[in-house]
Amino acid sequence: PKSVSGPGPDPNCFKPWNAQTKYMQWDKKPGPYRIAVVNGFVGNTWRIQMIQTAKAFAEQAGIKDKIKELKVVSTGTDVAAQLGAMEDFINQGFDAIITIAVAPDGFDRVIRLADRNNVVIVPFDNVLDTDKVMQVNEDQLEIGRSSARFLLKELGQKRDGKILEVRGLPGNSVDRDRHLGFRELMEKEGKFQIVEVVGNWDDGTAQKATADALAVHGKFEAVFTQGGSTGSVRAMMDAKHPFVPMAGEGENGYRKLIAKHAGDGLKGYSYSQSPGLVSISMKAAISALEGNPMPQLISVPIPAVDYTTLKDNVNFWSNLTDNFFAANEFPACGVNVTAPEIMAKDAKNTQ
Amino acid sequence: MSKTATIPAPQGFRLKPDDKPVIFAAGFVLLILLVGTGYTMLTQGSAPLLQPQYLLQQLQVGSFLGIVAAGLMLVILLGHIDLSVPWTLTAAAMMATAVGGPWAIPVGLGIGLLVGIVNGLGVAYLRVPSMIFTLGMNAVMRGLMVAHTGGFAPQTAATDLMQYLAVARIGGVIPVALLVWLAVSALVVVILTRTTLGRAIYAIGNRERAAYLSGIDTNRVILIAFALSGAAAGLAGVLLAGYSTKAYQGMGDPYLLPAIAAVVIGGTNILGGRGRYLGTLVGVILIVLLNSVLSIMQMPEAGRQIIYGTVIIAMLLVYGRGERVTG
Amino acid sequence: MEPAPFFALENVSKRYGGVHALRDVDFACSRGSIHAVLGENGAGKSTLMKIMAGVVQPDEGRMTLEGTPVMFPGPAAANRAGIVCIFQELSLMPELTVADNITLSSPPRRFGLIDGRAQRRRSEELLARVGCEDIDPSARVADLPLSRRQMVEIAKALGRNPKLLILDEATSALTAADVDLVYRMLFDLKARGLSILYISHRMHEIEALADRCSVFRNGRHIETFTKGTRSRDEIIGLMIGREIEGQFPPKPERPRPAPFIEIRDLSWESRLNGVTLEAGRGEIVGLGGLDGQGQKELLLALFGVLRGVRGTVTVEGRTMAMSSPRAAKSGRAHMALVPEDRKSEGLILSMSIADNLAMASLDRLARGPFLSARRTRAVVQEAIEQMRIKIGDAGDPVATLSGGNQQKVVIAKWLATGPDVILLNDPTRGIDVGTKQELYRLMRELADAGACILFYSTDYEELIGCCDRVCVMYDGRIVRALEDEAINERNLIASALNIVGQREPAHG
Amino acid sequence: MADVALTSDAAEPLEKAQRRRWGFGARMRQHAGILGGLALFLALYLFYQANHPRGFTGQILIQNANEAFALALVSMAQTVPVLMAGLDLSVGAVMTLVGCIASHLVNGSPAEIAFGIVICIASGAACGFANGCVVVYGRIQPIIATLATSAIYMGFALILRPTPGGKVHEDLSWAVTSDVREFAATFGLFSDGEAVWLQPFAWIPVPLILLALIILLVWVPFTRSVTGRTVYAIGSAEGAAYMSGLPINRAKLAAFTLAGLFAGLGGLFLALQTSSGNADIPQAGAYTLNSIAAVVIGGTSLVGGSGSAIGSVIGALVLRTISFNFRIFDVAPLLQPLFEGLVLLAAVSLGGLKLLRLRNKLEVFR
Ligand SMILES: Nc1ncnc2c1ncn2[C@@H]1O[C@H](COP(=O)(O)OP(=O)(O)OP(=O)(O)O)[C@@H](O)[C@H]1O
Ligand SMILES: Nc1ncnc2c1ncn2[C@@H]1O[C@H](COP(=O)(O)OP(=O)(O)OP(=O)(O)O)[C@@H](O)[C@H]1O
Ligand SMILES: [Mg+2]
Ligand SMILES: [Mg+2]
Repeated sequence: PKSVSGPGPDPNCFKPWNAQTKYMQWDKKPGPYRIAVVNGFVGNTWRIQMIQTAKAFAEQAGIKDKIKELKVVSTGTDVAAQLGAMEDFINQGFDAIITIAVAPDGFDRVIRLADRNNVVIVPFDNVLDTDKVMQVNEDQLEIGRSSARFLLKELGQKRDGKILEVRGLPGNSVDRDRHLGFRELMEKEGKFQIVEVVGNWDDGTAQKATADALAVHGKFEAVFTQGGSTGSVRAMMDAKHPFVPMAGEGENGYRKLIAKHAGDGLKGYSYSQSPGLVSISMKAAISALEGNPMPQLISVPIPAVDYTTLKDNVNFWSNLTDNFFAANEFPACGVNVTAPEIMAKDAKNTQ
Repeated sequence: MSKTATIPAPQGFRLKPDDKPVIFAAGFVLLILLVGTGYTMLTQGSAPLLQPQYLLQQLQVGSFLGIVAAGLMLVILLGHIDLSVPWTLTAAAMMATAVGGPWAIPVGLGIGLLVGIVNGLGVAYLRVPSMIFTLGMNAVMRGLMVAHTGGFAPQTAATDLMQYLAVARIGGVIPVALLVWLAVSALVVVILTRTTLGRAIYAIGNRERAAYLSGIDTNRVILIAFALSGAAAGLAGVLLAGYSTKAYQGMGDPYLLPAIAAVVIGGTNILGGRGRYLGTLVGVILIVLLNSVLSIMQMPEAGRQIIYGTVIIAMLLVYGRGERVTG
Repeated sequence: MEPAPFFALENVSKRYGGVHALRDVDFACSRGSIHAVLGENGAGKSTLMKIMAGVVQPDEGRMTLEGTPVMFPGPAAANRAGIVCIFQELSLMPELTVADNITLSSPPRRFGLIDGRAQRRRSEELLARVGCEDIDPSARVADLPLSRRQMVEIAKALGRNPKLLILDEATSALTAADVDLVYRMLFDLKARGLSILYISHRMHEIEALADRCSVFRNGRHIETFTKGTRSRDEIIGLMIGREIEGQFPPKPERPRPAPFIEIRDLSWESRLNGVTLEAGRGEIVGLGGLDGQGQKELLLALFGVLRGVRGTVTVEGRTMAMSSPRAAKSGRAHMALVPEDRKSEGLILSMSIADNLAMASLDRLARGPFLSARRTRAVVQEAIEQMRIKIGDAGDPVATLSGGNQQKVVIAKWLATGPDVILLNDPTRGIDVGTKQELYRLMRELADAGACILFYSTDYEELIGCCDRVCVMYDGRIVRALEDEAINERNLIASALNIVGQREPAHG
Repeated sequence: MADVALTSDAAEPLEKAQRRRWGFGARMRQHAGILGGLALFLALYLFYQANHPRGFTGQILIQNANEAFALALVSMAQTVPVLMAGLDLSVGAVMTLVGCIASHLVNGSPAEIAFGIVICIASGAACGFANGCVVVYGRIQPIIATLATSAIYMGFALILRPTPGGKVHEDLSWAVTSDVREFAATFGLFSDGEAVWLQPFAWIPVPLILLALIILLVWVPFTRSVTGRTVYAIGSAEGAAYMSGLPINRAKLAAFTLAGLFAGLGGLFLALQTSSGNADIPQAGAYTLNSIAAVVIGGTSLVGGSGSAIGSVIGALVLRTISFNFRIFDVAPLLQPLFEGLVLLAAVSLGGLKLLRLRNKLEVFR
């Protein structure tokens, strides 16, 4: 791709990360296109929802006729396998490859090959430490900051006491960025004692970790749980810990709990790293293949709600299961597959 | 438990060698508590770790691991291993919640039992190394659950009974989960020390060929042991779902290695034939407390890993050493 | 007359925990002679050998090799000094090929790497030296019968061109024919000035081979004498410290009983080719012949261990399925099998004596799924008394018993099941005279009590001594059945080699 | 006189017995495992190639070789302890640790790179040696000892790479993950790989050549050495091996060290391939478990004594090829894990078929 200057099409969907973000342009290709989604780890709800979304979005009117073939594979947590799969799809002559990188580095070779064959690679969610490809993500630092901002607001004048931070998967860049963003504000704003435990973005682990922290530290003024937020709340309820302001992920279960207990003090904030990102990535890929100049780093608006803005059957579903991620659609991008549409399907239309 | 002639003593000593693991592990548990307390003393100036509610809470959380380990021990005593625990547990939990209602728990246990039986068939009758067959089963169960969630959007809310078993406390003090764990433990102890099945398990673990020629139906014994292990994993899954009020993908992943470690630290020979349940019990408590204290001390992942490894090696150096080969 | 000692031990002692394996032993052996070491099970023979071979280190005492003091930290050191031991528990690697085993410790090499062809050549010539050209060097040892393995073991030992060769019951499973090969090899080695130590519980072997004999009794060196200066009974007296009268119990004079178990042309793979034989209650039927002629397979087939067995077995006229040991044990012909290798098949060495004794009768000792501690204790007590097993505590690992007593445990565990048909696979291997005599007596008692015994042995003396009938097997079939007077050494060997009867087996 | 008759006749029927057993068929049976694995691999792989739009071309070969290399080496590593009837659960961790080291050291001037590579290989071997020491001197069961050490190695890896990253020399990275021509071109060897004599081999992927070299220069000599032979002997009967005066401890240490070395080489390649290091615990675990599967599919017996690292390489290739096929055929994405599991289960269960041939049930127990 050649480096060009913006602006690109549809700026409120393909929003450049910041002013410095440069633009890339690929040679125009005639559609319809063959697109591959190379997923890494499968076997948690988020990934499953993501895969379902990808397939649903490919069927959506206005997209359907632009996609000749959509292939989705999951390579497991093995970078070699993921690289192999991507290279394979390049060799098979696919036009675009959407991927959640198993690791933020090591794709140089694949990127070289992709450029040679004029294939568009779009990493999202777990993005790469490179500016050689077009990437799609939410601003993880900002997620951390916004959580901090919310908690500070809810804490009113209070600027001391203990804060519980339940972190995600150790060593993962998303975990790192959210943490840094959060600390940046909290440490600037007040002299809190921030207690840090590891929750692996997993309900059970988060629940245990929270329980331990509560057992030892007794009382917290506020809680920030990167993922597995439902677990953290459960732990507080089990320990009869009073409800306190809390920031967390977008699991439906968490939002249900907020809606239920906001009155009792669970003043909750719920951002969402949405599985719907895959749709935007696909859309961006198509747009790039159509020869439009695209921002190298596309910043997707963070779909966040708090206890004041929660609405049943709109941004959470009290009658559906806890596990899926409530924010799935991005109207600004014409991505209209809602979570229930995805997660309340039955067998036949998943094939 | 006391008169366990089944547990061989290399050099004519009697109960001593198999008491050692229990004693040392118990000692180490105290050490962990002291270290943890030292830390809290320095940081908060209080000693919450020594208070009953903390310990009871740990036992409650530990009971899930404990139940898994109890089942796994039966298999390890045979000289086999069950790597399918993680997704057996998950599958049991997910199917239980998917069915819901009064059938939730029976279905959960049933799934565990079923997977266990398949494992048993593969290991005993096809003679595929358990290491591998259960690994494959684990992959299959994961595949099934992925397809299940993706395909059927199953209900994932735990029933009230499941939640009661996992989190309720009798008189607000004794966790029900702990009682379930104790019940399972009692069962395993009886099986190992008082039944022909137990005797056969030890025999097979020591020398299957001789057991077979003594007219023991070794295949059947292996099948039963794996079935029990599966059922235990299933029960743990049901409880765990109750604990976090829902079943979800991958909930079983954090249970395999700790369970193996607990069994081995408890003095059970990984090659089978030797080991007593009390050791496993203490081993579980050790692992659970170690985890909790490390998490409380906000130990970074790297440190955790290194400490785990070192603890296992240290414990085994104290009492887990094999005989020197001399013919 | 007395040749100068080659290897000498002076007041050597060895204790295992409480047990005095050896007490203050002086022992010497000299070049160009075959020196027999005799003694009961647990007398200390193997320990002595293990010390000489560097496997165990003595607690006290000195060893001198050709006058210079030596001490061996391990077997490797002893080997380097030219001392090679064939251990009672064979030291072969079952998964490796014969060639690999024979040249294991010092294989022929080219450019530092093992030279497969040379290795094969070397093993072939070594096998030839022990007269076993028939063994394919590239066969896996696991696939050879025990007797062949012992020959391989001997070839392996020769391969290290020893100055002192120790055979610790190395011939316990060999048949007359193989033993004869070994004899000639040993005489040949003696002629070349080697010093040879020979341990065996078989008197006639000692008499045929030894120049000098040393007798051990519970850890002490009792006496050393030149062969021929002591009668057999004197020697046995020295060994077990008491006189034993007539080794074999008298055979009853009675008409042949009605058949209890009838075997009709039993065939399996190519190892059993239509075995037909019947035995009645109260009979001891011997299975003779060279080792590896299908005797073991016959016993295993009856016990339900083999798949795809053709032919019928009827018990009291009812056909019985040979599906599994469990079935054989609990079926109408309550069968019991005392297997070939007590250490890997008969016992669970690391479990307690009590557990081993109860092992075969678990379901009879159980109420529902639960074991009755009381019944178990009773059965164990009875077994120990009936067999006169010498033990400290029934809770000790059975590994702490000497082989003789271990063998008694194996038999006792089966007697506890009250069997009607008892299959014995070479039960006296490596058992001392005293114990053997007890076993013979026991067998006869069981027979008289109505059991029906099939008794395979590689030692024709005992076939002659205690069998009512002997069926000699050759190439998977019974070529000759010998009765009372006809049971003698000549007939046994002749029919074993199938010299009489059809020369060539019918099938290809 | 009678003796003569006796011996000659004694030998006769036995000879027949031997012949019956030790024909060509028996030799084949000794290698049945590895042959089965090979057949399975060829079937799966040819199927994949035949159905690939660019089947049987250099790129596909390179891409597959790159993908398989690390797993192949880790599987070779796993083989050595397995031959001794022990498992090494730390191979994945050692691979990861060495990868992280490489991501720090394998960069800069040729000298620095060479130094870095040496350090990587050395530290892989050192990890293996440490395992060996715990097993030999600590007398702890290999499977548990390595379960523990793997945690420790992962800890070190996390210290070296708290978050993924690092850099390795780009040209080197490109060269070892391409074919011979590219390799030569990158380093300006053999007139940039255009030398006539080179053309016949120009298409061969570098990883395959490296693999072949490792097998020929390390594995084959090892099996033909006394130490290597001792490793087999230990797996077959440890006590007997000791009685035969074999150097047990030395062999065990050597075996684990060799395992560490192979795993380290795998890690080094992974670092080159991804030009970074990543202390990824799940990935390490996945490699370890896959290596065990590969060893078994490759026909090595988990009870020790028989098998070969070459078989394990084939086993690794089988595992990889299974997932290759998902890229060709339209399998519902959410059913892929299920199929993968089923195929794996089927592949390892193939061994169970030999039971049907088994005539003596006792042969089951060994
Ligand atoms: N490894 C050991 N541990 C404990 N005691 C032992 C050990 N080896 C030998 N002993 C003791 O030493 C005594 C002598 O054993 P040894 O093997 O020398 O007997 P033996 O003469 O070889 O008997 P056999 O005729 O059965 O071979 C045994 O009775 C036993 O009590
Ligand atoms: N672990 C042990 N503890 C105590 N004693 C032992 C042990 N292992 C062996 N022994 C003793 O060593 C002696 C020899 O043991 P071994 O197993 O060699 O018997 P054996 O020589 O096979 O008997 P036989 O010669 O009759 O076959 C036995 O008398 C036994 O008491
Ligand atoms: Mg002996
Ligand atoms: Mg002995």
